Amino acid sequence: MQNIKQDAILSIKNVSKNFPGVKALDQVSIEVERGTVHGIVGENGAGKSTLMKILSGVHPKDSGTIIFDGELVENTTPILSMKSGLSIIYQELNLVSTMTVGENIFLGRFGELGGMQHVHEKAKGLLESIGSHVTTYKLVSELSVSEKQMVEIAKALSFDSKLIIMDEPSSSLTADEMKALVKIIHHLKAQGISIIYISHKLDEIFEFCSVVTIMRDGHIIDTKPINAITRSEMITKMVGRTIENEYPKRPNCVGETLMEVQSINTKKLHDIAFKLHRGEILGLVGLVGAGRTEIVRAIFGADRIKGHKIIMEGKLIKIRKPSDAKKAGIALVTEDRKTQGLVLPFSVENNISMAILDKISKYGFLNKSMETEIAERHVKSLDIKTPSIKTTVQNLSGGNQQKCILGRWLEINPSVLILDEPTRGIDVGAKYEIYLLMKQIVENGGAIILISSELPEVLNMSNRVLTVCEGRITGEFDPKDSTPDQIMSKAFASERKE
Amino acid sequence: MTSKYEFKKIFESIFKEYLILGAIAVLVLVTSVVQPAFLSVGNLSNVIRQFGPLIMVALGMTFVIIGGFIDLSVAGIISLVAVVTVHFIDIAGQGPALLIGLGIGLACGILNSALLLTSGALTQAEALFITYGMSLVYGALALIISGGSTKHIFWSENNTNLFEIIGSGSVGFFSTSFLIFLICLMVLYLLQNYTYAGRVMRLTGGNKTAAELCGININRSIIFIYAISGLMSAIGSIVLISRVTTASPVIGTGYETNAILAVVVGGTTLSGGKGSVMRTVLGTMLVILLSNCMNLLGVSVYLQYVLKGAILVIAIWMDNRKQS
Amino acid sequence: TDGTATKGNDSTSTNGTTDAPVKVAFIAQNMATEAMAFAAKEFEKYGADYGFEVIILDAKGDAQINVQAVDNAVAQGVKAIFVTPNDINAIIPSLQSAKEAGVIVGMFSSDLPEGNHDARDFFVGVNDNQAGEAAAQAFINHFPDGANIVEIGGQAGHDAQNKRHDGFNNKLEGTNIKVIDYKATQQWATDQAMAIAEDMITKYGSEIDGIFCHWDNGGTGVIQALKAAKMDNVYLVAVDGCRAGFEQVKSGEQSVTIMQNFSNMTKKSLELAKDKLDGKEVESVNFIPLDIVDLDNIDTFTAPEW
Amino acid sequence: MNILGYCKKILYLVNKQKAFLALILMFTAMLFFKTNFYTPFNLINLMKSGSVLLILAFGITIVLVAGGADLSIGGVMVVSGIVAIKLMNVNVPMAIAIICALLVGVVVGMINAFFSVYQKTEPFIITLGMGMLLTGIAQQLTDAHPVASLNPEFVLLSNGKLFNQIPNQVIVMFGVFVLTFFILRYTSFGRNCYAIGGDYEVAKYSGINVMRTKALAYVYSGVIAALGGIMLSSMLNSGNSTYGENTALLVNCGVVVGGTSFAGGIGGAQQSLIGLLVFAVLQNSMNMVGVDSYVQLLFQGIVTVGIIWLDSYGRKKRRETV
Ligand SMILES: Nc1ncnc2c1ncn2[C@@H]1O[C@H](COP(=O)(O)OP(=O)(O)OP(=O)(O)O)[C@@H](O)[C@H]1O
Ligand SMILES: Nc1ncnc2c1ncn2[C@@H]1O[C@H](COP(=O)(O)OP(=O)(O)OP(=O)(O)O)[C@@H](O)[C@H]1O
Ligand SMILES: [Mg+2]
Ligand SMILES: [Mg+2]
Repeated sequence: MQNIKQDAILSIKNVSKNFPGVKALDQVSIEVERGTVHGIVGENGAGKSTLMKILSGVHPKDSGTIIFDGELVENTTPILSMKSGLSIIYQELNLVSTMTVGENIFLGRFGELGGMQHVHEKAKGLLESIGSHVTTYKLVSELSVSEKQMVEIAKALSFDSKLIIMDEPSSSLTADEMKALVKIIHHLKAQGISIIYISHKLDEIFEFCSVVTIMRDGHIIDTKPINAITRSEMITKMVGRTIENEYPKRPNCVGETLMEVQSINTKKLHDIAFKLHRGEILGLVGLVGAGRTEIVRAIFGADRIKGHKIIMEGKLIKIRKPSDAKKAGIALVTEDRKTQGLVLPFSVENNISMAILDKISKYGFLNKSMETEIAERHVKSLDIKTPSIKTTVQNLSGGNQQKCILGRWLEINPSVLILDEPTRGIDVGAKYEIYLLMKQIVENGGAIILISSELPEVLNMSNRVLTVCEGRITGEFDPKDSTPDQIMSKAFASERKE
Repeated sequence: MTSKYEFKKIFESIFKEYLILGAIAVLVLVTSVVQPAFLSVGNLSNVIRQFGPLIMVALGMTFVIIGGFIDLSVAGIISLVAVVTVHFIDIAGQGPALLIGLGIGLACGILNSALLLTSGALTQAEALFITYGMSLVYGALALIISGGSTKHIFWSENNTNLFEIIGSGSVGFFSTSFLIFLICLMVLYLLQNYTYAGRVMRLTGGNKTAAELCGININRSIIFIYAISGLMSAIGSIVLISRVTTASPVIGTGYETNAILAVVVGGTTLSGGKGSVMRTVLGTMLVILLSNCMNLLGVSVYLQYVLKGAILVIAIWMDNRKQS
Repeated sequence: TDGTATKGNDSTSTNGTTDAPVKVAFIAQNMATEAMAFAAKEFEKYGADYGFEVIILDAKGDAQINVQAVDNAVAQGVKAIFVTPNDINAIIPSLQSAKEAGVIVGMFSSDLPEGNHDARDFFVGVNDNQAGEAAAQAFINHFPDGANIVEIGGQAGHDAQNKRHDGFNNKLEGTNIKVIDYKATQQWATDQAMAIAEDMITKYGSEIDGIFCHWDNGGTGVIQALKAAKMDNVYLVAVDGCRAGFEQVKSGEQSVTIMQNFSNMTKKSLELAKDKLDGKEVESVNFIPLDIVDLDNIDTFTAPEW
Repeated sequence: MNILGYCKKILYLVNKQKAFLALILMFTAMLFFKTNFYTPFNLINLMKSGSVLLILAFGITIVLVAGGADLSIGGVMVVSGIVAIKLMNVNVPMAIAIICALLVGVVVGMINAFFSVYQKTEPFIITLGMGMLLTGIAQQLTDAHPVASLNPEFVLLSNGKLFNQIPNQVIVMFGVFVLTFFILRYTSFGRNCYAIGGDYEVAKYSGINVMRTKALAYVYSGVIAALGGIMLSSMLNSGNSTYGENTALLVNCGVVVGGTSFAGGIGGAQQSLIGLLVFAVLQNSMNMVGVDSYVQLLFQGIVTVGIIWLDSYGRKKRRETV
């Protein structure tokens, strides 16, 4: 334990972090050497961002020690960590959209600079040093995503950082911008600044990281010098887990075509077309931002789009708004429970009955006993753990909240159930119950579209998998005959053919 | 043993939920000790009559606030309805005049919602200022129609006994205005808790996005919300002019703030989705009782303002603390 | 622009030979009150008789806008302004500058405080103090053996309300008429007057011999409260003499209304302004007598139009 | 090309600034009426008549930018004016009386901040209650009678004229405008307010002391409202509880019409200036043209609704194109 390497800028030891229902980090230890670019890879939800947020002081850690630049870090805050020389470019952009570029770079530090004039001058210098020519007086809300990204990088540089964490900085950069970023990274490295680089684009990892750490499910799987690992090894380590009893036996009852989707085209999506069969679970795999959510929102009529076709049981149907989809027997469980699914101040009962209000009302009056009956039935059959159906849904755990939403949609007897990240933030037990439920639905003749960032989940549950990359469907797999590596290589953005 | 424990728990939860009941109890207790006349039948029926106009407006406002919006135009609607109703007694007779008044209230409410929907102004702040502007418009119309002068109901050549019945008549033990209140409360309670429309209005304030993704028509709900507010303001206005037998073009002044306060003090939160008409009844009761009791206790009218402000601030603050 | 009156009207000639009517302004303290709306109408009606074109400006019940209205009238190049102040102190500085600009300033209905009379040329109106006193006198006359009176005020802080209150109470001082309670309303709102009356009836019951309500339309509410309590022996006095008060007296529901004659006030104001324009000296203080109207003498008065 | 660019930019700004457009329209319309609108005397009056409300507006602009709301300003204005006059009338020197009156604003600002910032109570409703309470205090202090100042110098504070032309209160108003403009634009406190109103969480993570900054905004609004009250009482030479009745909503409405967002993060002193000027010019010009006072009220309502409607509609369109 004594032999902390003198040249380690950051050493993380046995750090753990629990979120309600999720063990996001479990005894994680990493050492980052001075002046290196340290890559971290791992599936969605592996815990990469969480670890970085603990380093920067956004989240407190539950246990473990962190030593940064030779000093023990306790009770840090974002600003303290930045001032101590550790800055971070968050995965979700961390800018005030109503303010200018220059101000965002020096947010909270105007006083130290002596006047707004200096703010813009310095900001301009910083941006130019990374090859960006954004006017510093422009509002952030007027920037493109990649321009915003550059602003974030400039912001990190504006501190005299010894270590810069980049959490998926390249996910939205153009090729030119990416080149500039690579240059910057080399430049920083030359100055002795260390970098933690998180990315799903494995090419980048190989291009300029000297060490790579692979994470999965809150654990560190391995840390290796980059020249000691191959690409396929890396993917295997990222996704390859063999867990027997986490999933029920895959249902096998695929029948004739139930729904056909043709030519969905939006700014983000290109020529999306696929078929869904009766009794089938269709998995959509892709990276964050690949466009999976947009596809299902388009099908469900949640976003207004034109020119697409949806054919249900051979009949062309028009879906302009969610109620049309509901009528056609399509249900959507959204990815963001809190903002798009639940009505937090409502009771469990009222949340469950939301989609069938019109069915349980007669002459405008709600049949409350029927509502209660339905709610109780779902609470029982889905085993929702709640003191009573009158309890405010806010007070339930994530898994039980999710089950309420599932119950809501099961009640309309959907022929197509779309599940967008149905198990996000849910513990293993509850997950299993949800899987059983899915099985039951398809066995009863329904069909499911499953979006999940957990590859094993998709692989174990689906009868067929489509990979989505940058708004296009890039591949179709039978999960029984394909390896995770094959599938992921179609999902990774850097693998696209021009 | 358990029943005792449960009783305590129920009591606690009621008290926590309805902190305001405690405030009302204290107020009633103190006043009736100092001034026994407070508990006289005469005074209680006075309180009920005074309650009349404000409660109507506040009940309507409850729907608006639960729906996640706010309505400052009620003051203007009350004045406009008052003026128009009295104006039409001579022209069309009392029954039609009354219906015209109610229709105007409804129309004003629908116009408000149309402005919000067409401009996509679906935040509370936008609603605040649009309805404020509309309040000026309705108030101005009231002044223009009346020429600025107050008109008394009994100046009319037509029969006005309908208004006399509403204002000062009674059915059995209850005054007519109390019966109107009971009917409105019952209808609105049913509407809020037992109908599709009521649930959807609540959903509008609870989570618009989620409701829309469940295939619910939010726009229709918003129209409905403001229509109720407009209609209830009109009913309040008619109860008010019947009570005082005169319609001044500025008769609605101050009703918007008092109604909002009554709703919020009752425990319906401005963030939407939560609350009930029953709470508003309690909130209005507190607001009305506060001035009744202070008048009886001989508190000077200036100090009344101070105390009223202080009690409201504290009530809202306590409610806020309880929730967080 | 036509180049007239960059600073008041001193640049224009006042020879009065032109046929165009002379522009004057009536500044109402609040056009949303019937008294002011009526007064404004009277000004418009009689203005032409004196060769004036009267523009009406509304202070909307706000002392600040009242001042702005004075400035605005001066900017419009009027020859004379008739002002009803929301706040008699507040209006003084603006009137001074109006006078400096050569505009004739007439106070209407309320006068400036003592010592500031040089900020205006003349005052026409009833004395609200006197209105209060007259109301007190009515009680003194009616109750030689003393009585308990409840006073219900107008808008707290309003000038007329304050003066009526002060005049009433000063006059009663030392008499056997006792004011047992006093409450002012927050606006001149009938329902507020009614609620106060109801509460007072609860509190004092039959102890109440008389009620002084500061305005007739408030009195309407008091009458409703009395009716509901079946108290028909209460002596109700109110101020204004508007149509409501007049008819309430006629029907016996109200005992006395203290009548302000706005038509006469208007005509007098216009007349004084004309005299002043013609260079004549005018009387500084012109009270239009208040009429105490009760059932006995009501037939001697013409019914008011407002 | 360059000129075209400038034209485009101006058009863009005008389109974004509906209130400015309204202002321009009104000024243009007044060219077609034969009135004394365009006389220096009237234009100075125009500024003078709007100045107290403008002063208050600049105060709340900072609160709104920081994502708060302050409806207590009417009450503060009234109480501070009364306090100043009452103190002077018991022979307290004017300077000290004024400082005490300003302290009223500080105290109210701190109370508002306590409730709405530290206790996270809905600012809209809590400051509304505070405003009511303050009106009561004003009545209590004065027995609901106007109090006139006995100190002859006090009147000059507002009514004295620079170069015998421009009333002091207009100068004070411009002073507060410049101060607020400067604070919001060039100080870290001001920029932090924008950050907090724009995104509370991001501001917090950037190390801004969000609570203290927001609290300070409330105090600023309180002090400026108190200053407005002093200028008003000096202008009117009198303090009275009735002065502040509709002030709070009127000023907030003007500020919002000017383009400062009630949701925070957007706006500024210059916008508030325009927003309140819309109403001042509207009233002045309608008086000049001789519009009936009830119809004036109607127009005021229509203009308010119109501008806010257009703004919201513009935002909706922008949302839909994204
Ligand atoms: N604030 C939070 N509250 C609850 N759970 C959280 C929170 N933040 C993250 N999690 C959960 O912690 C786990 C790790 O998430 P994290 O964001 O660290 O993953 P990641 O490796 O960064 O994934 P990605 O590649 O998608 O960015 C996930 O299961 C996530 O749902
Ligand atoms: N919360 C958000 N805020 C801003 N942009 C977002 C957000 N969520 C998604 N996006 C953007 O929208 C686009 C499409 O994302 P979408 O959610 O459809 O992808 P997805 O494949 O479903 O990803 P996920 O794994 O997150 O569900 C992406 O460019 C993404 O950056
Ligand atoms: Mg992440
Ligand atoms: Mg998604």
